[in-house]
Amino acid sequence: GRGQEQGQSRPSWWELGLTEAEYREIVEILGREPNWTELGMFSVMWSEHCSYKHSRPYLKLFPTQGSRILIGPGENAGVIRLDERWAVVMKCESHNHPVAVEPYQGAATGVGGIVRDILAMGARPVAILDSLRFGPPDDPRSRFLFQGVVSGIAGYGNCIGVPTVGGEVYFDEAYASNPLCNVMCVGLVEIDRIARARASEVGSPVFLVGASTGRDGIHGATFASQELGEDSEASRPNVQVGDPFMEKLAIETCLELVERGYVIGIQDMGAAGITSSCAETAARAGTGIEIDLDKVPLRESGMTPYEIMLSESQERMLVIGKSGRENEIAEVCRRWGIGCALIGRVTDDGMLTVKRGEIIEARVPAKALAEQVPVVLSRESRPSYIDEEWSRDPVSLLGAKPGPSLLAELASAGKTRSGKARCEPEGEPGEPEKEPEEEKDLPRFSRDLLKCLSSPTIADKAWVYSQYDHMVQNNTAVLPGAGDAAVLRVKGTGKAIALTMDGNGRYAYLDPEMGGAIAVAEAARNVVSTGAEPVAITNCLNFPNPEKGETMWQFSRVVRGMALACEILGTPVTGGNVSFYNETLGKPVYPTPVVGMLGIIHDVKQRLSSGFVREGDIVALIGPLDGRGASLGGSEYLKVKTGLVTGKPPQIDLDVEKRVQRTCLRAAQSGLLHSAHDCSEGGLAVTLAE
Amino acid sequence: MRYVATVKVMPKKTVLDPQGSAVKGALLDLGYGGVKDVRIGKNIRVEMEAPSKSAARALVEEMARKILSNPVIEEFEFAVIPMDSSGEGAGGIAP
Amino acid sequence: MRYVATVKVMPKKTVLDPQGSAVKGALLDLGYGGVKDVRIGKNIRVEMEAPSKSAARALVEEMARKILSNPVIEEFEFAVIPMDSSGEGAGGIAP
Amino acid sequence: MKFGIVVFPGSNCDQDCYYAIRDILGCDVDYIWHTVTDLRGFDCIILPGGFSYGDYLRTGAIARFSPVMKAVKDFADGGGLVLGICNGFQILLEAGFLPGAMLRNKGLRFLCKYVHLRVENNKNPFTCLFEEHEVIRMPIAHFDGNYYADSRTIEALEARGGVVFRYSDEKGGIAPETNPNGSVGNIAAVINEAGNVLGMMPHPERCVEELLGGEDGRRLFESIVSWFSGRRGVGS
Repeated sequence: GRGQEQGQSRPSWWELGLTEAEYREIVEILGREPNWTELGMFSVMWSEHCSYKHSRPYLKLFPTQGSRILIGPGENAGVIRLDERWAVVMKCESHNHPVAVEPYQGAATGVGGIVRDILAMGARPVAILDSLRFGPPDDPRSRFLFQGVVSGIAGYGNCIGVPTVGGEVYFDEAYASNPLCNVMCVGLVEIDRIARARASEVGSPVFLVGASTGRDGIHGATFASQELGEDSEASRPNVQVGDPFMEKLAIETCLELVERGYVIGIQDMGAAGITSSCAETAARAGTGIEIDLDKVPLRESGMTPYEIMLSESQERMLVIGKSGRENEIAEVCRRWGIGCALIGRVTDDGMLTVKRGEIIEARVPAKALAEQVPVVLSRESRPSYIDEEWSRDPVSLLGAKPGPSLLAELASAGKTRSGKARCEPEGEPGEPEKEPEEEKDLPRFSRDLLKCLSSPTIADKAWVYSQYDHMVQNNTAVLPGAGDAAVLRVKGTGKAIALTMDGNGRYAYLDPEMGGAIAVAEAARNVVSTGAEPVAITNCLNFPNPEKGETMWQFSRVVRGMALACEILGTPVTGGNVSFYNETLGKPVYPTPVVGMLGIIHDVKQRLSSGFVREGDIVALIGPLDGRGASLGGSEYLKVKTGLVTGKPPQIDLDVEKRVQRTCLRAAQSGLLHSAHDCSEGGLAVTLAE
Repeated sequence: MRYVATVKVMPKKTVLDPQGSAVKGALLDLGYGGVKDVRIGKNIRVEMEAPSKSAARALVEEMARKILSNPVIEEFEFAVIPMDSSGEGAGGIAP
Repeated sequence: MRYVATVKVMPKKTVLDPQGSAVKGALLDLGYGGVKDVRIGKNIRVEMEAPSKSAARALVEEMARKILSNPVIEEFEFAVIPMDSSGEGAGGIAP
Repeated sequence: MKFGIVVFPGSNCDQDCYYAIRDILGCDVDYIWHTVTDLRGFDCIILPGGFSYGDYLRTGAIARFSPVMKAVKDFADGGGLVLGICNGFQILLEAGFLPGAMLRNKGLRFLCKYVHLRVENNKNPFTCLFEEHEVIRMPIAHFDGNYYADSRTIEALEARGGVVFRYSDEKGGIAPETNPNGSVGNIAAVINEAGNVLGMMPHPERCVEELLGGEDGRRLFESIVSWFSGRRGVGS
């Protein structure tokens, strides 16, 4: 380890990102000083990334109960009942920091990690969605990150045969030096086959299944818990490289092990690798685990216990097998050609004991590592920018008094040109984005509409999703681009599930509580627009440095807004992820809540897409038409026209929102609708044009 | 003057090379028991005009660092030789 | 004896090389006007045990012909050198 | 009639083919693990799409050496029907069942979308229920679908009617704009001289139900069944 050998000037715990108070807590738990390996294990398990020590008190606000909720937050993924036989498993994860360093591998390993969380519940992964945020595409660095992330998700997702069916891409200067890459995975499992990540039976064999262990991503967890500084390039831990082929073998192997009933529990080796998987499975069951590092297959020579316990090598699963089934487990792994090593046993002493042969390298209470991080009581301070932004009036900034002429023009705009500008980074073989000559003489608002339609955030995303295999597994009933949410039929049930990922950093920046509520409402509107009933959400909360009062002020209000919307719209939270420290050189991203929502369509034949189907059909707009709470604050239109993100965002009335969604859902379920499309960025004009 | 540069881009030793290990497995399965390690990278042949060999070397180094390799996970080495009239260039396979 | 083989697999001259032309375009866009042609292939480093250098060469040739290259669209050349005790092998970047 | 679907490590569309044949067509079908060497009892072998061995080195470069491929060679030489879809087609090319090779798509990006295909040859077991020059719709999903062979091989292939599908527009027009990946002559599917081994890049198993966007793929599997029952009836 580093601290011990060099005569460190700073105390070892500081170097590993722990505070003095946390170090004293560790000494108290152990009744002695921790050795270097033990300290490393605590530093990773008590990092913000793994322990949620800043966000944990706030996340209690989320509603997590519901008639369909089989498993809520706390396990590897949430589980929601579809019908009497099948359940849907879902979760989302953020991989923002790795993507900023190496976009392709950062995104690819993000997909690999979230897929293994679904696998850990015994479910077959059936869909991937991604929510991406970059700086404007005309900035070369942002374009490099954008192309790298999309090809990384495609390269990994396509290879493992899980369709990438939906998501969103946003462009804003706020994300230029801090891209966001949130990935969601959804799986299906028969209810009686659900696996739990618990080391529940003492004496059970503990296997490491999958790739061998190297020095990849050591301190990946703590790296994610630190602000990216000037020298983030130099302080880069070994970048993690994904092996989708190994992941595919891991998927088929684990599903067969569950199918054959050889397994008590499975856990992905995500952040903090062996340490987190052993500690969490033991802590959940109140048992202990003893492992022998000599049994861990290593890819590099001379690795220290510290490095083996903290390695974040990809495509590895911890499998708690049934006693007596050791040979069968090894045989299944051999047939699929994947590594399988018996590294230890479940014990009843509640301790995570790490040995090398007979030498004890570390001995730490599992619950202390997994659950007893001292929670941080954050201070909150209201940012000064709020009042400044709210004082500005977007309409006057736009210098235009909307009147009848506006509505007339907007209505006619739909006929002049569909504005199929493509969201393609320059240098791609697509049309150049110049404003054609004949647009000069168009009426003003028509020109504005065309500007909105060609803004990268709104423009057609075929360039992105045509790189994803979104059809494999033969379930995709509404293809990307055709509906407001992806719709997958569930074979043998006559039902379908609707999936979406939605977030809006600008609203959450300008009014955190309203932004949080709108993120949930927006996702629910997209789900309802496909004829599905919203049932549950998972989420990624992307925020700047939690040690700053403004961040936690924003965080507490976003969570409160989301919790209220989940309550009213009946979509409980089944788990998710918090990513802090999204801030480079002091420049923070917008507080960005991203909501992944599941909806259920009881009869797949009633699914809706978003395009007009037949001439002569009636076009209706449902919702509050009296303009109450409406505002152009933080709108894409305002940004496209003035480059500003300011003003008080629209104030949502959740009860009205619920009635609007119920109306649309009932109309769809009674076969009155051919299609439905939600008004979002660019408002009614863009919605009609699309 | 016309030059031929050969840039060899390989994955860094500390970084996992999934492709290399898959090919190693295949070679072992095919009976080549002696194979101990396989690593796969790119071999890039660049034909270019440059005022001098040193100018060509400087340009190739810059291209390799900026575009042809990803310094985060790859390392490179290169050679530059003048291209004789027949268009032949050692180092690169028949042009 | 331990040997290090470096197998260079390049697309045949007559075959379109989509990657090569794309990289050429990118280099020109970035101002490297002197670039005339770019071709991209694989650089495969194989570490192997073999009784002799000639035995190693024969094995590498067979591997290259049978699996490491596709004769329809690719051609290859290779070099084999003994791996000295330090594990260093010329031709491959630091092992 | 019995179908066999070969499963290589890394195959993804094996389950989709199984579903299309058993659940939609109602035919007898079984998986074949890539180490199996006895194909007795099967009438049509399918090499499915996916990323066998992660597509490392070259697509299909490692899978072609799986033990099952020797058995597939003998099966094909004996007149058995072999259908290679996407990665399966790439494996057939690497193994020399069919002429040519696949290069990376001209746009250097993975492509997943529906395309139009024109039926160039309907005198074989795989397309006998299609009309000559009929235009159909099927999805593609690949990174290396840019078919290549030297001009001599292409001339021979075209002369013997070895091209079964070409990428076209909805009216059957063949032009560079209707070619998604740059393959020579817009070629999307190729059959061997004996007419019993077909390699195709589009995925018929992904369009066997209107629910998923199209049914033209179903007719390809139905062609195989009808050809097989016709042949057995005639005893040829």
